[in-house]
Amino acid sequence: MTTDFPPAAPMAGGDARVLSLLGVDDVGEGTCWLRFARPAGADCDPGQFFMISPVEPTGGVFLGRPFSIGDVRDEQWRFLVRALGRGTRWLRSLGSGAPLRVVGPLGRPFDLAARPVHRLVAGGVGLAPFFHLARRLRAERPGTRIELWYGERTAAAHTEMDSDEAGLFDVMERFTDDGSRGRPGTVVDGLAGRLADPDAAWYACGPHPMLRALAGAMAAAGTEWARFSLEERMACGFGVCQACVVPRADGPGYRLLCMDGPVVDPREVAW
Amino acid sequence: MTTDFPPAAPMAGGDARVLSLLGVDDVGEGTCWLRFARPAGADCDPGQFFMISPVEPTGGVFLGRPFSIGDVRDEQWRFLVRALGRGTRWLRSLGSGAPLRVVGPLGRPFDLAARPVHRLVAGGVGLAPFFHLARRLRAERPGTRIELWYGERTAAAHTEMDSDEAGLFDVMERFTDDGSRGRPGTVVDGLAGRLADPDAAWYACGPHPMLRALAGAMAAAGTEWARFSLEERMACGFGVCQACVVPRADGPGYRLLCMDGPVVDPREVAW
Amino acid sequence: MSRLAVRCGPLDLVNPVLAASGTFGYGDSFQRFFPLDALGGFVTKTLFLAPRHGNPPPRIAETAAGMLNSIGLANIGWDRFVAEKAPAVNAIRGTSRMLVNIAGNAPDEYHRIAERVEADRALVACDGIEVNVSCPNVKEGGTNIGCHLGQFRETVRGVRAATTLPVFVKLSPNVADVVPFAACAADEGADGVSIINTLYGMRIDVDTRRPVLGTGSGGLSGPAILPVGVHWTYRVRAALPDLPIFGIGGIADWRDALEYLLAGAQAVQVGTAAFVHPTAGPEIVAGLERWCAERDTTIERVVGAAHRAGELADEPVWTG
Amino acid sequence: MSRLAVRCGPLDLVNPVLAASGTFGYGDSFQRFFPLDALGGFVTKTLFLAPRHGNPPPRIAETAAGMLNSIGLANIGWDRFVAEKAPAVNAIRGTSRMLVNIAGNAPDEYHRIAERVEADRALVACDGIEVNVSCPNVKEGGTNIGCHLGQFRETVRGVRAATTLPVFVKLSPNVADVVPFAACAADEGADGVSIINTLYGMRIDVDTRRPVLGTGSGGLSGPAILPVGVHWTYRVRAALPDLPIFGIGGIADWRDALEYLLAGAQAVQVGTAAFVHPTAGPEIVAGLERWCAERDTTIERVVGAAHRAGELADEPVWTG
Ligand SMILES: Cc1cc2nc3c(=O)[nH]c(=O)nc-3n(C[C@H](O)[C@H](O)[C@H](O)COP(=O)(O)OP(=O)(O)OC[C@H]3O[C@@H](n4cnc5c(N)ncnc54)[C@H](O)[C@@H]3O)c2cc1C
Ligand SMILES: Cc1cc2nc3c(=O)[nH]c(=O)nc-3n(C[C@H](O)[C@H](O)[C@H](O)COP(=O)(O)OP(=O)(O)OC[C@H]3O[C@@H](n4cnc5c(N)ncnc54)[C@H](O)[C@@H]3O)c2cc1C
Ligand SMILES: Cc1cc2nc3c(=O)[nH]c(=O)nc-3n(C[C@H](O)[C@H](O)[C@H](O)COP(=O)(O)O)c2cc1C
Ligand SMILES: Cc1cc2nc3c(=O)[nH]c(=O)nc-3n(C[C@H](O)[C@H](O)[C@H](O)COP(=O)(O)O)c2cc1C
Ligand code: FES
Ligand code: FES
Repeated sequence: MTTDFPPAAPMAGGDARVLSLLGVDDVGEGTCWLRFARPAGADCDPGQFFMISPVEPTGGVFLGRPFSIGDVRDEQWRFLVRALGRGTRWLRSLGSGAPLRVVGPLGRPFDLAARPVHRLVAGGVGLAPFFHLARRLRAERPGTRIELWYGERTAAAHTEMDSDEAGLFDVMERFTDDGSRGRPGTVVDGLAGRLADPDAAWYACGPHPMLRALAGAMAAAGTEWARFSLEERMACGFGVCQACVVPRADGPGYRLLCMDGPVVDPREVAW
Repeated sequence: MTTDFPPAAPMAGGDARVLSLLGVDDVGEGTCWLRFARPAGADCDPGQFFMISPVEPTGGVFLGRPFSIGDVRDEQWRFLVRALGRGTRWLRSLGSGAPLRVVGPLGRPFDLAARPVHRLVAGGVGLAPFFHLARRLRAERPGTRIELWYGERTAAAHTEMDSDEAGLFDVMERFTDDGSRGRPGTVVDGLAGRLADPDAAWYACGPHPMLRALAGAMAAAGTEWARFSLEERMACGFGVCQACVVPRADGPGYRLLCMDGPVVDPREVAW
Repeated sequence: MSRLAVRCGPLDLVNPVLAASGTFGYGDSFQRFFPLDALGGFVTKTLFLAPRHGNPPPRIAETAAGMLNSIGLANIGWDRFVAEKAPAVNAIRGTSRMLVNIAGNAPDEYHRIAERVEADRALVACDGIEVNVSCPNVKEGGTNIGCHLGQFRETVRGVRAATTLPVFVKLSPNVADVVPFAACAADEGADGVSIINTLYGMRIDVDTRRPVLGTGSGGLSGPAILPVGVHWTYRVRAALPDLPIFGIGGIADWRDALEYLLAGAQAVQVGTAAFVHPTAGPEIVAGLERWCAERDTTIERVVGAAHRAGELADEPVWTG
Repeated sequence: MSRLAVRCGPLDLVNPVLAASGTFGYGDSFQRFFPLDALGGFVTKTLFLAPRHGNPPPRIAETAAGMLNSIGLANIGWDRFVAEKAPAVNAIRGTSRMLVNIAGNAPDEYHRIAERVEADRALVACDGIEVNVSCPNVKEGGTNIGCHLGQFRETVRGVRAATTLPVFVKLSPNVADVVPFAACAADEGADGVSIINTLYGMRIDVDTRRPVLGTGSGGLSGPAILPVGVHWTYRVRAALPDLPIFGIGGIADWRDALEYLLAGAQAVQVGTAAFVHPTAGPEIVAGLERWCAERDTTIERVVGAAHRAGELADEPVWTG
């Protein structure tokens, strides 16, 4: 890698862009919003994701990191990022103006159920896609009820929302494993008994163990309509590297999460 | 390389430090001053150098770059850096606050001649070490005349000096290859006829072809007292990697420029 | 862009930049980023006769300026490629050359798929075959065919016999010396070689205390390996000046590509870089065009130039 | 720091971090940065019987997260080492172990310098020998001894016969499989192996159109090669669980070191990282100490842990 500094602007590349950060806003323990100006004419749907990487390998960060579109607001693309490892810590450490490669939108978005109640179930930073999803539901499913069921390990980890964000949800149930904020226990526990509700459509995003548990509970309860946003390691995000495989429910083999997902019907996956 | 961001502060490491940039000031085509606060109690002599590198490999820049101490002023260490390749372009692109590894002072400094006239001969960014050298000469060789003979390719490349810097030199002769500023031709041409001057001590720094030509002219003229600051690729800067070799005048083999130099008597080197 | 036009053995390319196997799908995945004919050509994901599911995840790990992969040559198999991919790709590829990359579980499987490629030429408008020999020989206890000269020769010979299409053999760097493998490929009538495939590597997750990849080890690629690919390209060019070479490994910008061309490659393939930077290939083409124009030269004239001022490949390498 | 104390074959080390050969001089160069006994030990620059001037410059080139070197094993020779370096180093090394790294132009030269090391034990308080086999055999047309099993065996056998000091053999990654070389070293009575030395590599200057290094090719080191070293460390540990290993290659921080320990190395050596970050070694020691303390564990318990939950080295490697 011997590109000049500052990096040469990329040629017209469809969905491959170099964008400079507008800002990084902390909103809870290790979690922040990464904000970019929305490129003219560029759109994306709730549940789609972007690959974000340094313009050149930097401090051991080379590959893109996949992030769901978190919110589209004030003509900005916003990504809710939790700093866990090398790359996310690095992203959180950046200042406004920093150039980043932003490739996308990628993947299959949430489809919107024609049901009166939309239950958005978030574990940890799995909260990310639900702001953009809630806005879209408000616009395309007027008069329906949008509920956010949101769990974190502990109070400090809860993402703080401004009034606009909080106002997207008709109901907001917060949970913490340690009971330090909202109801004690996991979101999945909290939902026990409700999963058969014929009026409800379910949208879930969170750590794999939580989604596995929820998928099991839903199978048992016979839940009809559910969509989960899953995670797997990705090198490209657009179907060429074959990294992002999840075992398929029908027979052997895998699905490519970046193409057949990240949003899937939990019944498509062998958990 | 998987160090956390921001990088952990290094343990007490003698001359190995992580310093944050105070500022980068452009002073002519592609040339800038890199400024750092002088670490408490740290000193360095004219002609010594430092290895400056990113805290982690960044955009293809991994190894340290050697830079002479340019000036010590206002409690700052200042390095005059010309952006030529990957690393120097990267350094010039940095903003104040950027953390950098700064290892040094390293190498053998200029010794100060006991002569009435000190002629400092600079080609291009070879000008760098002469500000600190001139200050030292003023302090330790009061009453002597300090002349700067400074050549560049063209006018735009000339480093602009503030009054304090310009005031360090009793005489300043500027040259340009294309005659666009000062006298036309190279410094070495301009010095023709003067090299035998028994009152003068010579200090030279610049590109290898210039120094080779000057060494040749000095040998012919029988110049008695001269010191050159040379360049060679360096990985460590303190004598362990064996990269920085220059052929020795006495017999076969090499000298390590980072230990036996960078300041040498031109007669020590096989040109 | 005739400054960039170059012949790589029997292939004439509008420019010397191709997309590498396994990083470009089957040719129909980059439409959203640029038109196919922005590149001189592309190499398909390795195809076996039968489809392969590949290895259990995780299949990738990040490394300093590189990555590991243990995809396991997951592919849709020859028949589905012919039925589902070839028609569309034939239609959109324009001037860009398509190489079909093939492999098998043992030399005879290579021969059989090569026969199919030959037989299906009317259906798949491919310009040549690239043979991925970096595969364990399942019938021989998993010795890597690309690291074993005997099995390598047998594999190349059979492929050569099976088709009149241009055949390029993609060499593994996981050997003591790549040159004998290149020489063997040439002996067996290959039209050229591709240098290099991935290096063996492993990362370990210090939290789980297990290898990151589901299979333990994988293949190292990306900028980290560029000097290894340039080294072997230079050595093979020095030993076999007339053997066409695709230079591969760590190419991320036009300067990287130029290093391979100067070392003796007629053209290059870009792989990993396109994951993080999908338009890397076309940007390299633009950079080479600019560089050639500024110097009023052509790629043809630049190929192998690093050898001209005196050969440095005859000497043993003293490092340390 | 007894959490960090570890045995590497016959050597007991106060901590598992050593300085690698060629990156630490003769032991007297890092005083300005930290006291010698901050490290578990160090390995000297490779010593030949007679001094060597080394290769013409340029001797280094930068690569992505790494570097190339073609130093050419420049060294002061055994006699000057004994006379000028050993006395000072004996005095300052404290608890840190000193390994003398040796080489020659052919197997018999290795044997002769090993005899000298044995004979001069009273003058040089070294704790063992590391044999750098990655050298061209000048008497055999420059074949690299470390890449040729026959010459490798001859070299190790003679060194083993010449001394009762602990003998570690430093293996080259420029082979199809490192394991047979490790097994050969063990057969011949070596006390352990060091994995890995540098990979072959080249950079070309696109402006001069020539290789950057004066000799053309050199050895690749630094973070770029870490996964290669971890892979071979893991493979050798799996095949030869009782053979002590120094893990080397690309280690820049404590996590990198831990990967090698988990893969099966009893201790690690830090090289290139110390050029840009002279205190890397002591910082790694501090990081490992912290990590062990937080988990109330010891290095001894961590070594090889990546193998425990099931061996992943029996399978052939499917990349791509
Ligand atoms: C479709 C999708 C959408 C996502 N949306 C968000 C989001 O909106 N906000 C958010 O904070 N996180 C999101 N994630 C998870 C996020 O990608 C990981 O947390 C991130 O990649 C971790 O990188 P790291 O450098 O911190 O960890 P490291 O361990 O340093 O990463 C090493 C490698 O592993 C990969 N990796 C590690 N953990 C994960 C993971 N959980 N999923 C995928 N790859 C991983 C990295 O991408 C990188 O390639 C999403 C993941 C996917 C697949
Ligand atoms: C003792 C010493 C003092 C120096 N003082 C100054 C100074 O005060 N101001 C200044 O602008 N420059 C100075 N230089 C030159 C400066 O080190 C190089 O310009 C710089 O290393 C080039 O790095 P790059 O990334 O721009 O070039 P690249 O070509 O990207 O560098 C690639 C590698 O080659 C090395 N390299 C390239 N050119 C040189 C060179 N001329 N000398 C040594 N190594 C080189 C780099 O350090 C790096 O390791 C000095 C050099 C030495 C040896
Ligand atoms: C400049 C340089 C000189 C080296 N000299 C030697 C040497 O003399 N003997 C040796 O066995 N290894 C030598 N090595 C190899 C290192 O000891 C080490 O095996 C290799 O660099 C990989 O480790 P690293 O990535 O931490 O540097 C040298 C490496 C470098 C970079
Ligand atoms: C994820 C991935 C998948 C690959 N799949 C294949 C493959 O199917 N067949 C093949 O011959 N090479 C395959 N390769 C190797 C590349 O074609 C290329 O030789 C190698 O990655 C070095 O080039 P690079 O550094 O530009 O990626 C793959 C590489 C990667 C990273
Ligand atoms: S991430 Fe590359 S195929 Fe899905
Ligand atoms: S720069 Fe390493 S020895 Fe001089």
